[in-house]
Amino acid sequence: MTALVEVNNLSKAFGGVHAVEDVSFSVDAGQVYSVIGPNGAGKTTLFNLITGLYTPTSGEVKLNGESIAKLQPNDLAERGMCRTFQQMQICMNMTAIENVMLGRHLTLKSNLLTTLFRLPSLTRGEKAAREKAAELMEFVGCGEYLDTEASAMSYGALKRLEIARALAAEPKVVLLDEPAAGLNAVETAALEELIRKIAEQGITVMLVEHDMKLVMGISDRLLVLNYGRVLAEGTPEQIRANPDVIAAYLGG
Amino acid sequence: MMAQFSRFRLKGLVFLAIVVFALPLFISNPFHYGLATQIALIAGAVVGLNLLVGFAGQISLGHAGFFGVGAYFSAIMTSNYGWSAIPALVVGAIGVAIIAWAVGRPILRLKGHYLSMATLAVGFIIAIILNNERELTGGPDGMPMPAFDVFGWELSVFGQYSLFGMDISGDLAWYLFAGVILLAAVWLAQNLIDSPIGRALRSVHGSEVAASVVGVNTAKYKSLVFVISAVYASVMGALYGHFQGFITPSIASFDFSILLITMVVLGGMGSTIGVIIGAVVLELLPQVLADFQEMEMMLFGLILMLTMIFMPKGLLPTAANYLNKRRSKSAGGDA
Amino acid sequence: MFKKITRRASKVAAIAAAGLLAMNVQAADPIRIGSFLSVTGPASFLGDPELKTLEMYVEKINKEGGVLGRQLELVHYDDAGNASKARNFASRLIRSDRVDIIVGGSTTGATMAAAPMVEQAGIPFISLAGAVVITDPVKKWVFKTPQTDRMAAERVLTDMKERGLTKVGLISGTGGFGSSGREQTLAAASAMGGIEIVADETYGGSDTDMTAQLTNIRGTDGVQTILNFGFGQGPAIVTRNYAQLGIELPFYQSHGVASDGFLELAGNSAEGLRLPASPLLVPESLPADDPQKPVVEAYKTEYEARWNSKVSTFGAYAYDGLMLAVEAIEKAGSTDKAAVRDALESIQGHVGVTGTFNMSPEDHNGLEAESFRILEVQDGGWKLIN
Amino acid sequence: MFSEFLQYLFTGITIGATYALIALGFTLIYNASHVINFAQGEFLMIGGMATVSLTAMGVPMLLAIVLAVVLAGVLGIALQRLAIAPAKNADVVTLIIITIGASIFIRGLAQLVWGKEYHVMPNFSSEEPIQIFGAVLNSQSLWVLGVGAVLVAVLVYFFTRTLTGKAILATSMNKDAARLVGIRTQVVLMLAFMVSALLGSVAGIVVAPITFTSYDIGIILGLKGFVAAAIGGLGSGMGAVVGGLALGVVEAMAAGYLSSDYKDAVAFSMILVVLFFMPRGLFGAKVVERV
Repeated sequence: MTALVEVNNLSKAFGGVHAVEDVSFSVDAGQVYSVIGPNGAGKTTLFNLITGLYTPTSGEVKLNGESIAKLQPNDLAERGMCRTFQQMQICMNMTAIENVMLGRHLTLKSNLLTTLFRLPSLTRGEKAAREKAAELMEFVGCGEYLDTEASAMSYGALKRLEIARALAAEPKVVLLDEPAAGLNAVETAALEELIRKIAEQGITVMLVEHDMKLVMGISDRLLVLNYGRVLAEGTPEQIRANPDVIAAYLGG
Repeated sequence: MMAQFSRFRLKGLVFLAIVVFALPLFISNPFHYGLATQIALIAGAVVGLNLLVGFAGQISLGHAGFFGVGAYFSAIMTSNYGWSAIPALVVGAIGVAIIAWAVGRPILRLKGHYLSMATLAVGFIIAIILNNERELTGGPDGMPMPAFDVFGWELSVFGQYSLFGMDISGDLAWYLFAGVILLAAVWLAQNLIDSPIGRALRSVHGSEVAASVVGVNTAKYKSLVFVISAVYASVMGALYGHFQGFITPSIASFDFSILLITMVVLGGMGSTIGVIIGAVVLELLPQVLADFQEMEMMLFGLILMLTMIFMPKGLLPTAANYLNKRRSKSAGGDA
Repeated sequence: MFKKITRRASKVAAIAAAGLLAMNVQAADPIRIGSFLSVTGPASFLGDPELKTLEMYVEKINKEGGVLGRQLELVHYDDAGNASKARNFASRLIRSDRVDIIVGGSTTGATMAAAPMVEQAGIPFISLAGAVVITDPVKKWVFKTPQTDRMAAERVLTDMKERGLTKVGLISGTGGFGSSGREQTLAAASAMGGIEIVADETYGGSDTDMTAQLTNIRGTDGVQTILNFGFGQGPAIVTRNYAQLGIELPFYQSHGVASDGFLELAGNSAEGLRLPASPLLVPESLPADDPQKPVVEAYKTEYEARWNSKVSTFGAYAYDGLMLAVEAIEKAGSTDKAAVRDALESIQGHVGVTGTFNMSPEDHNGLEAESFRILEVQDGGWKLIN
Repeated sequence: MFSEFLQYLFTGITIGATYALIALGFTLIYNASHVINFAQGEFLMIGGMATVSLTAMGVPMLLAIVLAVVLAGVLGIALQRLAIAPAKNADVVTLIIITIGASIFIRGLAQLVWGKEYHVMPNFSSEEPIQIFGAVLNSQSLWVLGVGAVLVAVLVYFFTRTLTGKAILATSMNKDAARLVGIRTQVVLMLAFMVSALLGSVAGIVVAPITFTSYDIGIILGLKGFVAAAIGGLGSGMGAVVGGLALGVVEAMAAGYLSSDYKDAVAFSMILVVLFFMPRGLFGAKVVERV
């Protein structure tokens, strides 16, 4: 089985500072793969590199064997990669369901003429998209908010909404950047359940997360970053037993 | 029933249609028809600009340039080359679309105020050309423009027409025509907003990053909406010219560009009916302030400034917000 | 001050309330004179003295018993130099205010934008703008008081020829006045023959330096004299740059700067330049038997006493416009629009500040190029040359 | 030939220096608040008009200049406190419209108070122009250039050597971070508006003897200043200076060598050319997005 996501010798420098340096790993399809590490370890930068928001200084990222390091985020979405953000990126000028329907963008073929005159093909597509979006909102657990303005929703609900939007694009791999940040214990438990359900559908999940209990519970493999470099890689058991990791977390 | 209507997608359009067609019951003065016609046509351009500013969050400081090109192209082709009004209007709009695309495409890849700078420059260059090409445009003194014609039938403010057996004056006929054009402009804009393309546009404003990670090619949508809004301006400009019967480069001026975007912001960015209210207010205000003579400019500036400070979201959204709050308060009281 | 504002505000509120309702105020008593002028904006130096003149003479005429025993009422709007606004206000004057005659239109653009409306409504309209296109070809209802820019160009070129200057460097503003003047100068030169425009430069209305254009003209082969056609502060800057560059050629300006304000701006640099102008600037140099002398002197004294500011040629256009309107109404014996128009068209020998008007069906301006006097700036003041 | 070139160059540099000062004002406010302050030109007008009217009232020239600059500074602070600060949560476009409203208001007020006439201000020193290789240079041009250079030097010192200057810089880079380290960002914003008003008014005063001054002179000069800032890369001080000078020189050269009809069009085309080839202007910084 080939790796779905493959990262080879990836580096990124801002000015003279190396945020990510010589990082390599690979993620197999269907895995839950987590990236952990202390604050400033370069986790979010790594995600930004993988999803095309940053251009790497050197190294490459492959998705399904194809090099994607130079592609724009929207090109990656077309290839089946989608993500959420540590600082949520919700369109506050839209309703909740519209945000999720935005995720259906690639599956909705529309041209200007059908749009301007609102021809039947468009309304059909819209109806289907709305149903799918509602279904996904139910799935992530914010089904009661359908036509609520995004700006009127709670933090926790918005976090779920963002996941629903990412799923709406029908990705092969979804990258979640600190999904549990700011959630309470009950919400975190629900999130763990949700991530499991996503993985069960065969979607590969990559995770940046601080909540160790959550990460250790659901991850198939983990990558530990420290100062932009790989400190360790392996299964939760291997990581737990790794002396470098213990030193970094406890002594560092 | 009421609740159903308030959720209806095109409630704004219905409301607008009622206003447009009821207005003749209250006015009979041809001057007021003239004013209303003018407002309707400018409002049409503003509805188009709102797609760019209100929904996609991009600022154009040169939209009057497109309005001017539309008007002048139609004027030149109809009066100097004997074209009919509709082909002139269509070809003009295509020309404007090409200009907008050529300017917008490279610029819209960037973020921030770059589009506003580029549009400012384009607007000025257009105004300078209109001003200098005396042979074609009559220069700063302007040029006359023939009545609007469709297959040999002419629509002139000075004419007399009969509609469904009723005799109507040219002023009223033009008003009704402009009203229908505005309704069409609003309908098309609403359809655009309420679609995958519209969501993509709004997401560019809401969160460009979010838009791109779900696959929206933001640059493409930004150029698309820029072109559409420019075409709106061009078409409305051509009609405005036909209505006025005489145009000068002031319709392509920076001042007018500023006025257009002010209408959008004052009325309420992102609210189609709101920006029309913005157009109505800013066109009527000078008529009201005209009596203040020397103080007109100062008062206009003051009113504009205060409105924007105290209602930063614009007139309509602020009013709607206020009403909603009151409604929910009274609802809360009931419960 | 504050009281005035509240009073005005309540007035406006009342107007706004009446707003969209038909305002069929039938003016039984006063004769309503409508006007739209560029009182603010780039052409305010035209509209401002024009409005002041209209206001003070309407007042004066009313004090003296009015016209046909009726009082005059001035209905005025400021078009700020914007043609679209001018058209709107013309429409408002005709259809809403129902004025009897319009005296106004500071700029050619404003006048031309209003003209179709005026023609259609059939209301006498006396424009205060300069371009020849306003009355050539003749429009039934449109008249004008200033000499045409064509006449100014001819007058200047004739004076040049008399001085043996035949190679002219032209510089003009890109505004309506300058660009129409430029066109008329080129046309006049080719029509007159024996005089040649060898350089042709322009500047924008709000440019702050014209050295580059003047340097170009100076560098043109054989150029013998320079003419600047423009108005506003631009010509004053041209004049100063001219002096700074030390250009020695005889220098001409157009009637667009015929005001004392220009001399203040241009200062010493204006010394020796010539321009065509109304005798208003030099009333005392007019010979005693000149029929214009008493009219010019009276207007100048009255205006300067009332407004405490220097009189300008442009205000005089409004004076002539108003007086022509009054004469026509008196001649017609009523405010019947067609009768007033006919009377206006038949006015002969009306001595105004700008010149003596002889209207006819072929000539809705009624002035000769000779009504322009050539003035020269000497010792910081205007001097009548001929 | 050479003297002509030199003449165009002198003309261009003089007016370009004025553009540069206005552009610096735009840059300062843009950096501190991301607002394009369309009232920038009015500071320039206030400087010139207040000086003229104060001298006409018999105030000595030097005192009149100081008072005019102070007046502009107060106006700058008032603009920030009364118009920008209360609308702090508004969209950037809304803030821009507020500055447009403010500029119309200030202009209308100036027209009421000072009238609509153009006014002359005498040269600071000799009225005699200076001859250099057959080209002439207005002595006032030297004042414009000299004062411009001094102001730029003072600004550089202010931003690199003083605590207040560094605070403004820090705020412009990251408002939240600045607040965390104890910078009072509202005060900093106020300062930015004040300094930019001072710059504008000084530019208006030194250039008035060349251009005359009137209540509406700020419109076009303000706009040209914005164009200069855009060419230089909005937000870059260096860019503002270079953009201003480049714009002035290109205008003069275009009027001299190409077509005086289209010299402004050439100037505006510069924006397009620069944006096409150098997307962030000549000196604009690359912005790293934070997500």
